[in-house]
Amino acid sequence: MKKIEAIIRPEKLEKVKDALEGIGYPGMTVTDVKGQGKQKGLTQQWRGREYKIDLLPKIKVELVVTDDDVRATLHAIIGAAKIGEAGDGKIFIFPVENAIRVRTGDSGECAI
Amino acid sequence: MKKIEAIIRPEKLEKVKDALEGIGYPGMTVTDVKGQGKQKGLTQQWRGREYKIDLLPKIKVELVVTDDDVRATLHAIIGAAKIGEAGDGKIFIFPVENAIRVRTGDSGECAI
Amino acid sequence: MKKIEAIIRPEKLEKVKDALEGIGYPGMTVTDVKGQGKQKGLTQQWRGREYKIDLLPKIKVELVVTDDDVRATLHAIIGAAKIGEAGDGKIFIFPVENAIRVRTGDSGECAI
Amino acid sequence: MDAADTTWVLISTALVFLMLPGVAFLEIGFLRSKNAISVMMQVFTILFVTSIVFLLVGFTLSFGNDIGGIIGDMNFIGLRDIGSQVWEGTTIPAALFFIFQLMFAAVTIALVTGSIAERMSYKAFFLFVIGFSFMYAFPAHWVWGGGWLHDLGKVDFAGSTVVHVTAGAAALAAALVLGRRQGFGVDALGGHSIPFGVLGGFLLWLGWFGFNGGSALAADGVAVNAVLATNSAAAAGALVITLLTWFHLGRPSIVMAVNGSLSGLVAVTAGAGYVSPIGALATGAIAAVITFYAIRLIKDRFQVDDALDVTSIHGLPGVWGSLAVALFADGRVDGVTGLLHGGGWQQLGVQALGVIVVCGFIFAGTTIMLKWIEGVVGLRVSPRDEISGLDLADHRETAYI
Amino acid sequence: MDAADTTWVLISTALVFLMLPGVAFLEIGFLRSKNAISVMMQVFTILFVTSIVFLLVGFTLSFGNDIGGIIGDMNFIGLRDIGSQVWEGTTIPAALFFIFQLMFAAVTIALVTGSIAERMSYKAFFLFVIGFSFMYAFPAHWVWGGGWLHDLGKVDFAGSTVVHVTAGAAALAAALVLGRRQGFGVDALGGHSIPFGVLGGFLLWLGWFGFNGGSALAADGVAVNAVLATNSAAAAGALVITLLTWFHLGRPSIVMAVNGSLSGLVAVTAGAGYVSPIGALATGAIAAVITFYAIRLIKDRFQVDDALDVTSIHGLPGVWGSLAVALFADGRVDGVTGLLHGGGWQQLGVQALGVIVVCGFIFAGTTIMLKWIEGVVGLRVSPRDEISGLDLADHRETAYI
Amino acid sequence: MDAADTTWVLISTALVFLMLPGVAFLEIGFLRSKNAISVMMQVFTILFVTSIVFLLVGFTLSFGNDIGGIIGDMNFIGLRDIGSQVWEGTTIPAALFFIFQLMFAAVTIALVTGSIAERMSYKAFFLFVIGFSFMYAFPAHWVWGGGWLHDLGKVDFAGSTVVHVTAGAAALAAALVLGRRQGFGVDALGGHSIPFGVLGGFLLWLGWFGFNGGSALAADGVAVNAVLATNSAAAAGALVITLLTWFHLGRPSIVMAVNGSLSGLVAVTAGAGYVSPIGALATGAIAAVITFYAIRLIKDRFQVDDALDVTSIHGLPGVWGSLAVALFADGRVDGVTGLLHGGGWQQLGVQALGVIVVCGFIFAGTTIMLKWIEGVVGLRVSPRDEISGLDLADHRETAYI
Ligand SMILES: Nc1ncnc2c1ncn2[C@@H]1O[C@H](COP(=O)(O)OP(=O)(O)O)[C@@H](O)[C@H]1O
Ligand SMILES: Nc1ncnc2c1ncn2[C@@H]1O[C@H](COP(=O)(O)OP(=O)(O)O)[C@@H](O)[C@H]1O
Ligand SMILES: Nc1ncnc2c1ncn2[C@@H]1O[C@H](COP(=O)(O)OP(=O)(O)O)[C@@H](O)[C@H]1O
Repeated sequence: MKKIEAIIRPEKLEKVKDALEGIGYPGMTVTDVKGQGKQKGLTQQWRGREYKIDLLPKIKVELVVTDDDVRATLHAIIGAAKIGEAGDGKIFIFPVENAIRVRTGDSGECAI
Repeated sequence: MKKIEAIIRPEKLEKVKDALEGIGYPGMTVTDVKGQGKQKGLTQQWRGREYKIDLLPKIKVELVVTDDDVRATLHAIIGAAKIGEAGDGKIFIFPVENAIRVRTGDSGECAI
Repeated sequence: MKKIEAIIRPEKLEKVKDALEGIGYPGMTVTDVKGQGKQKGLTQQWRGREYKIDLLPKIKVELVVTDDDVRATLHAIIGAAKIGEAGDGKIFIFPVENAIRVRTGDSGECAI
Repeated sequence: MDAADTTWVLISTALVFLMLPGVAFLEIGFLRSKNAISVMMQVFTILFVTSIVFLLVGFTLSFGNDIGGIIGDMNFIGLRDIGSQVWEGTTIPAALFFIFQLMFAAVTIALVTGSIAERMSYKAFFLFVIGFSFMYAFPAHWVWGGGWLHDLGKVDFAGSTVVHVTAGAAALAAALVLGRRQGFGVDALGGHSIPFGVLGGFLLWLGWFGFNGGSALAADGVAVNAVLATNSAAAAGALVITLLTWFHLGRPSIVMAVNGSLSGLVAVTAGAGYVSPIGALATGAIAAVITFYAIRLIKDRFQVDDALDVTSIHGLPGVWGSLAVALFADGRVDGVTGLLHGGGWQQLGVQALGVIVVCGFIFAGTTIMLKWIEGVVGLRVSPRDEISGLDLADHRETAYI
Repeated sequence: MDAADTTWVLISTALVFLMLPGVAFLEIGFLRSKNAISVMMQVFTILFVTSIVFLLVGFTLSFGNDIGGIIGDMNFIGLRDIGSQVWEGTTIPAALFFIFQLMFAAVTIALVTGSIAERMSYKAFFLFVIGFSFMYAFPAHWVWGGGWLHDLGKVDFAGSTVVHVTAGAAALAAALVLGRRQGFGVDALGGHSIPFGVLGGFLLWLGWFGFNGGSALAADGVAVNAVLATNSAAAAGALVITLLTWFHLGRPSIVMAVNGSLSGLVAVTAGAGYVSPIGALATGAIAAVITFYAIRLIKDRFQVDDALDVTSIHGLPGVWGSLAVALFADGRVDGVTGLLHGGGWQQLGVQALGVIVVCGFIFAGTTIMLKWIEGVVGLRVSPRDEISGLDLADHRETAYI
Repeated sequence: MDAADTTWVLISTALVFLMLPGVAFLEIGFLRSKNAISVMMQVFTILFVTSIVFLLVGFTLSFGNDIGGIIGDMNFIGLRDIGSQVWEGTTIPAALFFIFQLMFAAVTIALVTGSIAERMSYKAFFLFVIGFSFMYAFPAHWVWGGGWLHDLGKVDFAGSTVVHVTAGAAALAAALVLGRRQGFGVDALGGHSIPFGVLGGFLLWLGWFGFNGGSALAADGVAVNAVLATNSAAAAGALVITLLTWFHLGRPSIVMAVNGSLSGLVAVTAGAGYVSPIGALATGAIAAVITFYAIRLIKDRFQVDDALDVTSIHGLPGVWGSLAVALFADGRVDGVTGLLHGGGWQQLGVQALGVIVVCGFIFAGTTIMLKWIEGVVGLRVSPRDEISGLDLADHRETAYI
């Protein structure tokens, strides 16, 4: 099992969700985060002066999938989240040692 | 060391926290997240029409424990978080390479 | 590649961010979290009675770096986040299997 | 008809109207976000249901021709023939007297929502509002509509008894019948937006200028005296409770300061037109002491889950205020003179009698009504719905995204 | 000059002023947080631009000496010579009549923002406000300034036609010219803070007491009648839409309850001074039915993205109210008598004519003006800016941190 | 006693009261959430402390019999004997004059909180409020209570000098004595809820109708003129600062628009009753220019941490407004005639003298008082507490959950 952690643009969440559901992975956990990187920050104003915001709103989508499903998942996410400009986001893949479904106590791949 | 990441129902946080403290693991980090999976979404209304909410409020509890403590921790969380219906949540276990306590610079198991 | 996950005091975010940018790691993802541990909780009042808050506001900074960069990163974070009292926070290091840049589809170290 | 008096009562009506959002925001701010829609909908429902019920029958029950000292007749049903008359004993149109009184009825019921919040189903609540609109007509008639308490000489300038003892007694009865919220006594069940609560507090203080000042039904010295007394008592209540909180809990609290101001406002309501500013300060100060300790007693000792302490903030200060007028009135209006200014014990007795009877009547009436509603549609949402919040369960809406 | 009447209209002005934050908070609450600054800035801009434009020329266009029934002359340009006069036909200073009317102009434009929200650029909006300040002078003059509709006998107590049909027609035209927001019909595009929306709703209901009550321009029985009718219609609207929502969607909704109250308020505006409380209840109840189904029709069937349903909540109830006065007026004021009280069809015809002409004029005028603005500075922000929100794009500010 | 005048001043009092939540919400919205409780508690404390202190001694110091042009005597201590009298030179009850003036005292102190926010301990603040209640009596007496400035012929319709120069001078002194907040000049230290700030802005604009309009102390043409001038100056201020912001920063800003409206309101306060609408527009427009550049000068150049720019928004426009009345007054009231309407330089001299003396007195008095408080209980919370926020440190409450 792997955990796929995708940092995406907030406005792309709906599309990413649809893409993942489309290929049969409805299970996911979503977090509001802020991020910075290559994308340049925002200029804002406050009481007559300008200042810079580096950390921009992003959304983190986490889903745990079997090893076999990693490819398809990545494909779906990239397809839905990309607009081709700095700030599109990253996907990280982590090893998972085990998963447990609280309701049943099942563990391993059948828990996800 | 392992990281235990539990996605639970928001209303169970208090009980899970108590259970973990009860067995001696007060250290944890908690995040407000939203999740979807087997649990069916909510119907809401807006200006006279219905629409569906898939992503439901959940809470993510993260704690890093030694390998030996994993079992006890899982047990405590499951015991406190389960009501036996879809949406009870998942627990994921990840490998941790190292942990460092910022205050002291200690690393390894003594840092957690 | 490793993921560095640092739980820090909210008021230290600016300094940590500056320290990381200073050594050339502008890419990071930041989440508002709550945490408990050795630091003792807060006493608050509500309608004439006192009660305790265990979970304190913290900030989680996540960044994925190459194996070679781990040391420098840790050093920078600890330097910026430490005040020497309980509650300074933890840093956890996790293995990363892969990273992908959504914009380009690049994967591996060149994606971060 | 006097145009200036009419203007003053019109604007007082608007100020009392402001007490409804005042109550709504005080409550949602000091309750959990998952029930914010529910509470706002309760207050809004009170506004629109009472506006209709009081128009159709409530007003005539309260202020129609007296039937045996108990209730009014159907003389003004649907405000029939009220159109262009001047209301007897005043210089304002009867229709204006109606709107002003309507706002009092609405505020009274709205206060009760602070006790029943976060667990009563909307269906049950809807029936409760209709029923309570009728029940309110009794104390209103007894004291203000020419009923038996009025005949005995009971004074209640703007309703420490009619409004606040009524609300407090109903709140206590409802808290007992409904039972405690899940988590009561364990979690703080604290508010989610103190600024909204404080906004409500400011609106209530402001609205009370119309509540008490407008009760003079004329733009005269009595109205001015009432506004001055109102402000003074609120200030004294807030100051005293702030000091008590500072002393007992180590830090002054905005939530308690707002509660203290409300306590002072409630208490001075009976005597606003009759007392000096100094009398008002004393009334408010003592009210705050009562409120501070009553909250602890009722919630901690008696374990009654009166969510926003309506009994302690409205009921008991209402009782105190109803008696206080018989101490501090200095004879400036209608010859009402309190003990401290040479008046007799007689007035105090009548005031006490009024409080006891209204209290008992409302407590019993509310209990019976709620038991009946429980039988018909149930009172509480399911425990699961209580956990996810009444907003989702009863309205399928969420307060914030 | 009468001091009491002056006081009443002064305070009515203050109440109508409250409708501006009312609109602002209703809207930001019921829209997405990323456009909250934008909407507040739109309403605030209306306040400060209209205050100046109406002072300089808008007022004299509306209320200057009549030119051919169409528009006023430049008699009062910059409020020249208006200083110490009493306004003709009233007992209040001309300067006060001006401020009161200014607030009406501002509210009318503010209502339109509910339709165009979340996509129009501030630059375009700024031009639109100036243009609309002029356009508003036409219906205002025709009905209230001694123009041709007034001469035909059209009645419109406080502006179901002049304010709400105008706002509704402009809202519809603007929604059509601007086009739909991204996500329309797919996402809910729901509000981010229902409490702010409800706060706005309470302020609007309250402000309407001044809007309708103050339109009597005197503190008399007509003013009182108007306030009573206003409250009754609002209550009926809220009740009826609550029941409809409960029936059709399974749960009562605070958002719809607020919309229903607004619908009732809009409809009773034409007849507030002329109808009995019972007539007001009927007016409000029917308005709410219209609003409930109109929202579905316009958004679902016609796919018009009138963001906050200004057409359904102001426009159509405004039409209904303009006609309803010709049904329910009972002759209590100025001899205006509706069909149900023995009046003739004549009045209904005049009312309908007024509605049709105002509707057509404003719809066409708004369309042309927006097309012109589109040519000059463009109308909408870029699609990317629409996604990140107008607050960032047009103001470089964010509503919350 | 005149009932209409009484009604108008009563309602003006209510409107001025609204300025307190106005200040509170303006401030919490434009400051950080961790200090929201603290700021609300400061404003609420001002309300309840001033209500008592001004009643007991502040009023008689301000308006008691003049002692040497400097201060009032103890004639009205505790409002003794004020009960049923009409206030001399007016047609309203003395008790009403008291409440109205009380609100002015409270607002003046409340304005200062914008400067000292986010660092002063509640203990120190509490002492400061009591002290300042006394200090305020001096300028109030000099200008309005028959003191030496009044005798010199200084005019200040509703307090550009007495209220706003006082508040501004105190704000500057306090900012200097307290020192800067941590992060000043580095972080934006921006607001956390612009909607709350804008709500405050609307309430202040509205409240100012009572502030200036009520200062006529009668429901007459002067009151109407004052309301009209108030609205016009606010609009001009908002428009001008919006254009300046647009020009200098590339985008118009709601925060600055609100600040601009306040600047205009402050400036027109001295002349509201004396100037034409056009004079008011000019007064407001120039005030906004002053405010825009003063904010930059004081914060960026002088590095003074006047958190919400009280010096730039109240102090300097207060100075300008106090002088502007000597330019724009057109003789419509009391023969006050400005330079542009043929008046002499004499008036301008007196106005300037008043500003300078009040400024100096308050600046010195505030500095000394704060130094003394620093010695007794300390002024600032600890640096750690400042970081975690005053809400937790001083009140053990949090604004939101
Ligand atoms: N090294 C990193 N570690 C963790 N998160 C990162 C890292 N680099 C970028 N991110 C996250 O990905 C988001 C997008 O990255 P950015 O570099 O701006 O764009 P792109 O990936 O298109 O080049 C950032 O806002 C941040 O949340
Ligand atoms: N594959 C997954 N990856 C990550 N999180 C998941 C996954 N599946 C479920 N979750 C999280 O667990 C929560 C509960 O899952 P759900 O399937 O609804 O119930 P249950 O685990 O009881 O069958 C979800 O809301 C989501 O936050
Ligand atoms: N075992 C753990 N697993 C995950 N997070 C932890 C753990 N222990 C502590 N934390 C996080 O680190 C924060 C600081 O830890 P704490 O023990 O209070 O201070 P310190 O690390 O200085 O001893 C906590 O608030 C929590 O968010």
